[in-house]
Amino acid sequence: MKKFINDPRDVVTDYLTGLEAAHPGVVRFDRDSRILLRAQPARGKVALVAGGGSGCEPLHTGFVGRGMLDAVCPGAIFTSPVPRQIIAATRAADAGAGVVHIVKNFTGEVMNFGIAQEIMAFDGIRAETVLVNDDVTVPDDDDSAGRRGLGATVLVEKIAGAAAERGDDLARVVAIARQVVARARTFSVGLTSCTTPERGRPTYVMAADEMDLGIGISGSPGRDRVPLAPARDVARMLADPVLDDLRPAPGAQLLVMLSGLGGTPESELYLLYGDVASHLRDRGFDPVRALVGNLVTSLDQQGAALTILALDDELTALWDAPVHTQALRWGM
Amino acid sequence: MKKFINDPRDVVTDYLTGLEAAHPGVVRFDRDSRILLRAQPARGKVALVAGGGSGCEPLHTGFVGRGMLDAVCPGAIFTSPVPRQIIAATRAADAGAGVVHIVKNFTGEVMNFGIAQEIMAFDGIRAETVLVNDDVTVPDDDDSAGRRGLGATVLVEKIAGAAAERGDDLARVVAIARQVVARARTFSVGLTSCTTPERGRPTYVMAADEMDLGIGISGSPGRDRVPLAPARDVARMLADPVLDDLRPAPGAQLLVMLSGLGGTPESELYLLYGDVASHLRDRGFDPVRALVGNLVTSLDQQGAALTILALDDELTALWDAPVHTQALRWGM
Amino acid sequence: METISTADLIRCLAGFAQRVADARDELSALDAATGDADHGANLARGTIALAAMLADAGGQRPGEVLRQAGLVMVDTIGGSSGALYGTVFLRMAAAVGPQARAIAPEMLAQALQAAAQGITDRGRARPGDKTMLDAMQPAATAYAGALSQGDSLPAALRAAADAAAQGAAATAAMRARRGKSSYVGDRSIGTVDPGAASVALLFAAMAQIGAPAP
Amino acid sequence: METISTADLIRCLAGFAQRVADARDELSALDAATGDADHGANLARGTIALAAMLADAGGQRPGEVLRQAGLVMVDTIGGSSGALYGTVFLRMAAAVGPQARAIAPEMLAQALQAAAQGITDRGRARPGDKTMLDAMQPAATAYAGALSQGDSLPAALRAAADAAAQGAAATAAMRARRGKSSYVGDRSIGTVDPGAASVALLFAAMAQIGAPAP
Ligand SMILES: Nc1ncnc2c1ncn2[C@@H]1O[C@H](COP(=O)(O)OP(=O)(O)O)[C@@H](O)[C@H]1O
Ligand SMILES: Nc1ncnc2c1ncn2[C@@H]1O[C@H](COP(=O)(O)OP(=O)(O)O)[C@@H](O)[C@H]1O
Ligand SMILES: [Mg+2]
Ligand SMILES: [Mg+2]
Ligand SMILES: [Mg+2]
Ligand SMILES: [Mg+2]
Repeated sequence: MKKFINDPRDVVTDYLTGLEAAHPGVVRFDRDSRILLRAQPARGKVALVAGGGSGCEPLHTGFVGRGMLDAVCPGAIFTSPVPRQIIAATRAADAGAGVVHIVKNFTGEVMNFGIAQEIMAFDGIRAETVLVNDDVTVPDDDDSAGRRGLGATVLVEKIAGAAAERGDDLARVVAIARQVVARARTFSVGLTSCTTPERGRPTYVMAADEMDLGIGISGSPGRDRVPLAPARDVARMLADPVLDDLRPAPGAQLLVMLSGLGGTPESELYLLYGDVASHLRDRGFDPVRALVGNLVTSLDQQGAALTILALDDELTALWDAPVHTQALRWGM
Repeated sequence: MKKFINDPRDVVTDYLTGLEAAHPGVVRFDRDSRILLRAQPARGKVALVAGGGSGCEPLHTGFVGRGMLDAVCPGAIFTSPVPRQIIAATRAADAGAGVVHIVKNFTGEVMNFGIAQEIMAFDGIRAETVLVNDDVTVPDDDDSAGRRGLGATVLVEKIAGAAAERGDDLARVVAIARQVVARARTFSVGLTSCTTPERGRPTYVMAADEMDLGIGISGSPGRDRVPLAPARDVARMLADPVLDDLRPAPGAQLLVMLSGLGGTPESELYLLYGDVASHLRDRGFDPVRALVGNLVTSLDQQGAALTILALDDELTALWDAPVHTQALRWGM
Repeated sequence: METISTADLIRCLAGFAQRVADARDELSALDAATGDADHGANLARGTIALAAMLADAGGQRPGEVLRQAGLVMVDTIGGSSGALYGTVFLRMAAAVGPQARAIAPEMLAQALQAAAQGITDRGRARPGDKTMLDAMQPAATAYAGALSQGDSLPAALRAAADAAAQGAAATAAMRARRGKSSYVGDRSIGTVDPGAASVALLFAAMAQIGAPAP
Repeated sequence: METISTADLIRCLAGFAQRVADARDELSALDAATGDADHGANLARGTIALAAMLADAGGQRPGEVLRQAGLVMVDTIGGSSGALYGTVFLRMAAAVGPQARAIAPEMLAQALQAAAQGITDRGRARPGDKTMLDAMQPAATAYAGALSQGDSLPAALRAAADAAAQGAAATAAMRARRGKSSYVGDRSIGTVDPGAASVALLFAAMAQIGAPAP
């Protein structure tokens, strides 16, 4: 295993220490509670809290700051946080105007946020849950744990974050967040397995001429193993399931996020984005906003995830609103 | 080889096509000349032109835009551009206030920029050359091609770019750029070899418990192959040669750039940054600005490069000045 | 042995912790086949904390030990198994109650059934979904069945352990419908569910408390 | 054969292009040992363009063919070798001049020496620095020496080719002091310099034009 780490048990804490050291004006790391907060807590606005297994950085820790999240509770690698962290993050973020929990639809994350909310209910603290489930890999029936929350999480955090920042009330922030969920879908392809610090070797083995369709985060294998294909074909394999499920109106304006999984260089992502954008245009859509980079990752896995959001004017304006976090920054 | 590409011969063009598609408001790709320009050409300011082998993205293509570069001429993978491209980029960038060529001290880059300048001299076009040579791997004597231009290139492009943007004249922009070169040093460590699209397999083989000290860009092997070490030790191995060569004043304010080589996830870079920052503090320096991410890369290579710039007030102000490129953006 | 004392319970939980430590890599390897390769590490994080907690638990009643075990699991594991193992122990604690000085055999039958129900409540798992439940439910049922046949407590615990082991083994043939394995569809068929495997370790540790000391 | 005609030159350059195409992976593999693994790809980009250019070159004088060859190399290769091979051909073109209808043996001696000098001028390489020069200079010297001994043009070209091949082979023992290989210090010792190897191919192709057609 070739990683810049010290003790595998300390990777999350060591990462957060470095993040705070690099961006002291943006984030503060509360080591005792293992939560990450804005360096300057916001006042009087709806608070946004998220958290999930670590190893998916910059999700969520890279999105703490003005215009996005207020607090994040990162779990162990690929393991959702424990209720104690969720409670600490919620308490720290609460600025008196209500708290939104942005929860990715993974069994562990849903259950731990659920337990935390049950515990907090004793103290009269309430948080609204926005469940993100944008992965089109899984049919939306009861034969699985349900659609995973993937790339749409970033869009929810950014757009709901902008709504909260401009002063929208709790109900409105929640409604906007749910609208993003309703209008966004994701599909992913993996080229390699990731290597967790704990195990020190790839989680699974894949031949040199194979790729996995329908992976998620946390380095689980995908639903279908298929032959490796040129970028042009991968672009179609990613875009078609998303479009066919989302069914945007003809000519719809789209926000297109193409995220690497951590080990794919940005230059390859941009190359792939070019093929995605041209395929979207061929299918009659208008990709008016693009976000390309390693945004929702699985450690060092190679691969890419395509998330598409059908925009409207309000969502576009909230997307364009200023943001200042480690991983997303514009307008300030 | 697992990459998002189509034909290996088209990777550079396909990447630039995608970059333009994702950021039409920032860059324009002139396909015929294979140069990348600002979407809105600047007027009446000193123009900054750079170019080198491709495969090091976001260097330089990700740094085209307001506050940084005006034009970039990207060569084939790891191959400096040809004079024809350099000339096209120079002509396109020239806004009447003079042109600066930012040249990394690689034999090919120096020679091709040199030939381009000889040719342009016939037409009365002159460009000032700023040679970047920050790599402390190589002794600064005549027994090698001289110190390579590495991470300091980003700092030169940002800081000289800000000087040009605020209206400094050619001599002043060049002087500031040279000051950055004089005050910056880089040292790098590689964990793996990269794989070029052309060859389709790793350039060299390295054991699982080895790392390479003193690598550059373009995937050449390093100067010393040593045992893999924990991040804490790697931080020292990177920082000490840089500090010992740069010799900043005690207590000096430093800009610290920790760049991944393309295949290293950002979370590992932040972890390593934490150890670098604490070592710098232990040695009595003050890391007041940090830039962490994959900035000067070698395709999918895993590893990191540490660049340190000894700041002064003017350099800090120019660093903080607004910038809007694909890869660096703040203040706008 | 006719009831389970605090000392028995502590020995049982310590034995579970030991078994998890030994099987850690194996459990993660099972998880690697269809999930995210962390079940061993997750559970070990919990059982290491559990073992530390047990050091001070000697003076408490069994229900309190179970409650604290549940809280430790919830507080240290995270992921699905943190919530689910936490629920298992908290539900058992509730069934045993704070007052009991020892766990009677019938009380344990109720506690095990409550634990299985807890998994269903929390995770909406049904039998056959390839989860912890597929070891837990057969174990609870076998235990209750053995008791009603007049078996001794140690014999009933052995029956439970056997049923848990068989239940875990049977998950290999199942297609996952809950948890991370459910995302890979038919590719989930062929390996044992890691959570079911770890539940089998829990029942093996319980059976050990009824066995003569080695 | 007493001089080199345009047709001879075209055959020579086409032969060089063919040899580069054949050795492409080998040249890149040499570069992989100490450099960036692209010398074969770089040079092939140039010689493919060169071959295309030669198709229309039949009506030109040798100096012009060499000049165009240099421009094609400069325009298509990039990297160190683009500038250096470009310089090699442009300097030879200058030595031959635009007027000559054929290249006389002594003229070629001057052209080869000018080419070697061009490498030194552009790249500040000295003999023994493990570069193209370590094949080019021995070849130029051997060629001139053979002529002054009274050897025929074909014999002198063979001598040059042998010297280039030996010069290239000798670079294996050298420590690089120019180009990318120079960064790896002592680790550059042990493999042949890719640029020197490709120069040996150029001289092999030149020797071929003096040989009887196969
Ligand atoms: N909804 C559920 N109901 C019951 N058991 C579940 C459910 N989801 C997951 N599990 C159990 O949890 C185990 C995985 O635990 P673990 O790997 O520690 O957590 P995670 O899945 O969050 O990585 C599975 O093998 C399965 O037995
Ligand atoms: N300064 C120099 N002088 C002479 N030859 C050089 C010099 N630098 C590089 N070379 C030659 O160029 C060859 C490398 O060419 P190539 O790999 O195509 O370019 P690059 O080094 O830019 O990747 C080396 O093997 C060496 O022979
Ligand atoms: Mg997990
Ligand atoms: Mg090169
Ligand atoms: Mg798991
Ligand atoms: Mg090379």
